Amino acid sequence: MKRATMATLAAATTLALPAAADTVDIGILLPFSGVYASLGNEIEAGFALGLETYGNDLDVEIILHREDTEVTPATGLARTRKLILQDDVDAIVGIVSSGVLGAVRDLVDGAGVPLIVANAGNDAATGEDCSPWITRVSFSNGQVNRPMGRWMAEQGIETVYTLAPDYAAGRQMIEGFAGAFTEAGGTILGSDFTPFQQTQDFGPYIAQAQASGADALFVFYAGGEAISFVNQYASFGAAEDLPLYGSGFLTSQLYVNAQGASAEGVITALHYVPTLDNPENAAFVAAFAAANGRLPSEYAVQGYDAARALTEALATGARDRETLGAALRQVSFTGPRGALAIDPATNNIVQPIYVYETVTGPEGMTQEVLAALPAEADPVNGCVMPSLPTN
Amino acid sequence: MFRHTPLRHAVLAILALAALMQAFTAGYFGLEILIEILILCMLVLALDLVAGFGGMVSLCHGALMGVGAYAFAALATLAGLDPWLAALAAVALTAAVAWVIGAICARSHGIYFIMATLAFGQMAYSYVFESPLFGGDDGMGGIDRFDLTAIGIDLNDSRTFALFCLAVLGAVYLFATAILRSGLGRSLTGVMHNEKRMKALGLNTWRIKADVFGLSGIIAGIAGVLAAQHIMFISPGLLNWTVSGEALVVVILGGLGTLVGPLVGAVAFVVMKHQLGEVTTYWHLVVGIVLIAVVMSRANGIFGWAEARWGARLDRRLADATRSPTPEEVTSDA
Amino acid sequence: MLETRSLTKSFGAIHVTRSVSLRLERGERRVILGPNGAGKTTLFNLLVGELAPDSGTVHLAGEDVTALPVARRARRGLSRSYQKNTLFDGLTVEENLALAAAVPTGHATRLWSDSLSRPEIRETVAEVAEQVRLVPYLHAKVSEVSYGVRRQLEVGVALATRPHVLLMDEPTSGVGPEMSKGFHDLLNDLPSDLTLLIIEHDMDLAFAVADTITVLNYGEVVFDGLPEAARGSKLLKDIYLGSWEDA
Amino acid sequence: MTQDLSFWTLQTLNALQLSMLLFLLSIGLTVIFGLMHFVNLAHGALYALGAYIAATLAGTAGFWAAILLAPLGVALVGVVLYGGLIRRMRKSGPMAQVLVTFGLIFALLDLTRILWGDLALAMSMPAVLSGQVDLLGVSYPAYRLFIIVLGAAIFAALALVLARTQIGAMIRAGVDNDAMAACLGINVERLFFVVFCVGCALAGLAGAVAAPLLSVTPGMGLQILIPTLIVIVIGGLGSLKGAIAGSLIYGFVQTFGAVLAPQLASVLIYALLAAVLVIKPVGLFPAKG
Repeated sequence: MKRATMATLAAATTLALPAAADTVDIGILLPFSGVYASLGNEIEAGFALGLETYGNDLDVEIILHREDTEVTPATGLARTRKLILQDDVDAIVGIVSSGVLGAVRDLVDGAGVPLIVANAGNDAATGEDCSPWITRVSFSNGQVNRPMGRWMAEQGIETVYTLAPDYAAGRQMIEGFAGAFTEAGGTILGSDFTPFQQTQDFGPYIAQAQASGADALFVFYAGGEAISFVNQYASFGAAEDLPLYGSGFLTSQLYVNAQGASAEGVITALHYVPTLDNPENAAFVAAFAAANGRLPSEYAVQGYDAARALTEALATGARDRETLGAALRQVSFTGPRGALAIDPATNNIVQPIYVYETVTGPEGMTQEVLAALPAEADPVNGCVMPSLPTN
Repeated sequence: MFRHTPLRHAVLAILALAALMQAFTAGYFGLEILIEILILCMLVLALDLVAGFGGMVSLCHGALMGVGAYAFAALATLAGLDPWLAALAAVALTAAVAWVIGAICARSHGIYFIMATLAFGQMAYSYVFESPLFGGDDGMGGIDRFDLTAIGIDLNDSRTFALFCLAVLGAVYLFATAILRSGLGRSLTGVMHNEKRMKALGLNTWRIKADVFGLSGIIAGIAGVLAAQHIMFISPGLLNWTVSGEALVVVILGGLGTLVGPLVGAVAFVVMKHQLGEVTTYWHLVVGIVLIAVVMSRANGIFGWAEARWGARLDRRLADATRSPTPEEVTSDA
Repeated sequence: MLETRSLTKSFGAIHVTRSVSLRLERGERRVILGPNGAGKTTLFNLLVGELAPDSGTVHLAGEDVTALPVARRARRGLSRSYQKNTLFDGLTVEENLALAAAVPTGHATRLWSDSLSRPEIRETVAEVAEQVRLVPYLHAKVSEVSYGVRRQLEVGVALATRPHVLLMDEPTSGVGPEMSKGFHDLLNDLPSDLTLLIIEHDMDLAFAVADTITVLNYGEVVFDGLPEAARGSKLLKDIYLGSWEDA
Repeated sequence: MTQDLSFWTLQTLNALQLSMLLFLLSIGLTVIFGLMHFVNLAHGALYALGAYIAATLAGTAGFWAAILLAPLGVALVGVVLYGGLIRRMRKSGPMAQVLVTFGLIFALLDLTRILWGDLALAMSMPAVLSGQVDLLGVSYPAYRLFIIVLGAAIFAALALVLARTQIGAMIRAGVDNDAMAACLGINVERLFFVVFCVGCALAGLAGAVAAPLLSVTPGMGLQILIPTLIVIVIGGLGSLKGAIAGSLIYGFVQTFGAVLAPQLASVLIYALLAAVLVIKPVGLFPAKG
């Protein structure tokens, strides 16, 4: 058992920099096994590229401690404790699932360790459960879907049927969309929540949605479920009567190649697609493709921007938990996603949302951006943000 | 029938010593691993009790542990009950649930029994996963450990909590041996060997099975309460059938129906998992191959193999000796 | 003590037991004879409740027990041994007897007492071991003792519950003549108030121990009476020996 | 909600489609069990393997070649497994067999991850099956109809083989009483081998036809295992009748449960399983009483 601990220490990789004056210990908390392994790998690839791009000019040595959260909140919490208590990290980056985020929230808040959330979109984390130590550079579940509700209503869509997996994120995504859509005058004709990770056949639900007579179908699915859903939807030939809209994770760059022609014409909204036309994105896509042999997804850009946020904070001279925590809340920069800033009221990112259609391009499926919806801060959602103890 | 041989005593002594040494010397993460092992030990003792001595191969013991954990968390944090009272109620509830499952499944045998227990376990899993009251798939946090500060013990310290778990495991082990040495436990072994004859002798065999399943539920419930207190957070994954499947692997890896073997298996499994996990994310592959190798070797797990190889010789030697066995002697012999 | 009224059982179109009515008095020792397939073991299964009859009733000590499950009948003092050894194979001879002896005492279901070390159970085990000549083998595992010893244990386990009625299904099946003789002595040593119903193929043994004889053929009682009457009966010779020679 | 006749027709077809997919998987598992008393928990992993092989081949060799070759590839894996593991485990207890196949699940799961990565794959369906067919007043995906027809055809073929051919009679004899079958001069070992390989091939076929419908992920084998086990336990082990009955029950309960009682959808099937086992502890149509 002693050897286990030593192996852990040996696994901590060092980004060696010549004549580094200071060191900071950064914990990487991502799923590297289990159903979210591909997301963990994608975020890590983006993070590594971000450090490489922005971390070299810093006069600081960054020591990474990599921990696998698997998919279980309990494991995630145990690994976080290890990072804080044993490895004594100065900040933590990562977290894919909202469950893990919910589990570690009290710990990082109590211990005063800055946490850069690189995926988990749980609304409460930057709402009623917000913490000055938790900064989210990815998205919130409501944030990516609210603008889509208004946009769809503006397109003249009056009635919508919704589908999503039956778990917290699924319900929040639909809530965010449905709230904005009904506010803009639309009507939700029906909502189904499918048993999460147990549903492989969406046929019954698609038939149910078709029978409702709605103008459009709005869904949230991710991972394997996204591929299954889009393929099955296409095979029912419902596109004419019941066009498919969704949260952009549905047709993420990660899955469009597997979905192939089935994804043609699906319109979704997200905070990032690799076809965004700006110089930062062009540089990022080129560098990522060169390093990994594939186009980056929204997960990759979240990792990339997490590294960017970290290096921006380090550049201000922050070196420990207190100073990093304070600095992270104030970062703002223009990246592949456009101009980004952290909302001081919630510590959530403020970013534009892009509506895009998946179309057939010269080399497989690609994304055509239909609209860039302006950035807006999330409602405070009961967040009472205390100031950091050192301030 | 269950009995303690010198080899079993020796292995128990070595395990207890190793756990104590680890508890006093390990760093933070070493202690975490130790606590994980100790709680897994309780779960596999519960499983070995029914599977190894009653032939009831259960795929719902993970779920039973989860019931204990959730009941404790809900009673202590949602209902605001005193933690000790909540723990007592949670263990009682787990035992009751286990008794009912045991009573219903007792008529099924073999793969049908396995599937019936799986069905009940997955029902509990699905229920918790979709229940907003218990936090759904996000789980529940804010669980406190027992407050023993009145007698100068702070369980929020990892080392103290590890020692506390070790003490509880010791008590659980004694409880398990007490069950096996009782009339009930003896009859259970009879039922496993020949249920038809036990019936013909006048025994209500389903009742025996249900009672022991319920008692096993007490142990699973205790493991659940401690698991909830250890992480201070619980999520539905705890109830998933894969937890039960892993516990079964541990029991087999260690040695079914030996009580000591599953403890050895728990140590081997957790250490292997963490060691391999550092090197590769494909550690399941290695575990799978080890499992196949162990079963193909026809030995009854690691401990069963050791017992077959050294047990008789060692028992003879130690029986000859007038002194009581010391751990050094055993290691040198092995 | 044990009585059946018009007990009938069929498997599909085959009638295995046809309207069998028997009546055993307390302490009576009755041997059931009949060729293979005459329905003897099926009758036992009906008596102890391992099978449910299509019609007819079983009475134990004057009470109708037809609806009771196996275990409930056993607890009322009905015990049986099997033609094919039905023992606890991984355990020792002593443990086999103790498991059985514990049942009527109630210790078999108790959590806070060890059935193996209770003095009254140890006493029963010692007595039964004496009765069925198992004393030298007490600490051996079932798998380690000879077939003949296992046959003795088969009866011993049935006896250890201290039954009022004991059904023995071919206790000497598969053992040599020497051991058959031993069984004779063993049966003679059993308490005289124990009601015995024995399926037996060994004619000499059967006539030596029987107070009364019942002959079954094709599931029907074809003879019911004293051994003397049976011995000379042509009927018995015809069906029993006839089929014996056929086989 | 407008639930007219066409809606019910559509959902019935959906239920049938799910049933047939499960039937392809469960028939192999149940006959292997009936004949060899062997619970092959790795059956789901073989299904995943079939899907991966098909998805890989479809890109280069086309859909039909993939559908044909994937079962053969999985059968080949079955041959290796039979020679290396299963044959040696024949005499071991059921517990040991369950665990060896449990170990296989672990190993095969990670092997697919190593070979094909964590990212989900997909397989496109052939043009002829990618449209919809008008049937009984509803427009239904042709590919789903293809699965229903394929499942029904395989059911009919197996029923015919079991009822009419010599090997079918041998299998029935073996399921009934393998010792007796051996006495009758049937080469039981060879029979086991053939049945095991056919069972593996059917699992591979199920994976291959499922690939265009679902996404191909490392976890798909584990995901389908529990439904398959539920099917054969509800139906009763060892019989064709049990496999088809169990599949239909599962398919209809799952499909209509999802539509009519969505809150109960995930608990319903487990409750049904528990209920069946309480009433009939050996399933509805076990091969032996």
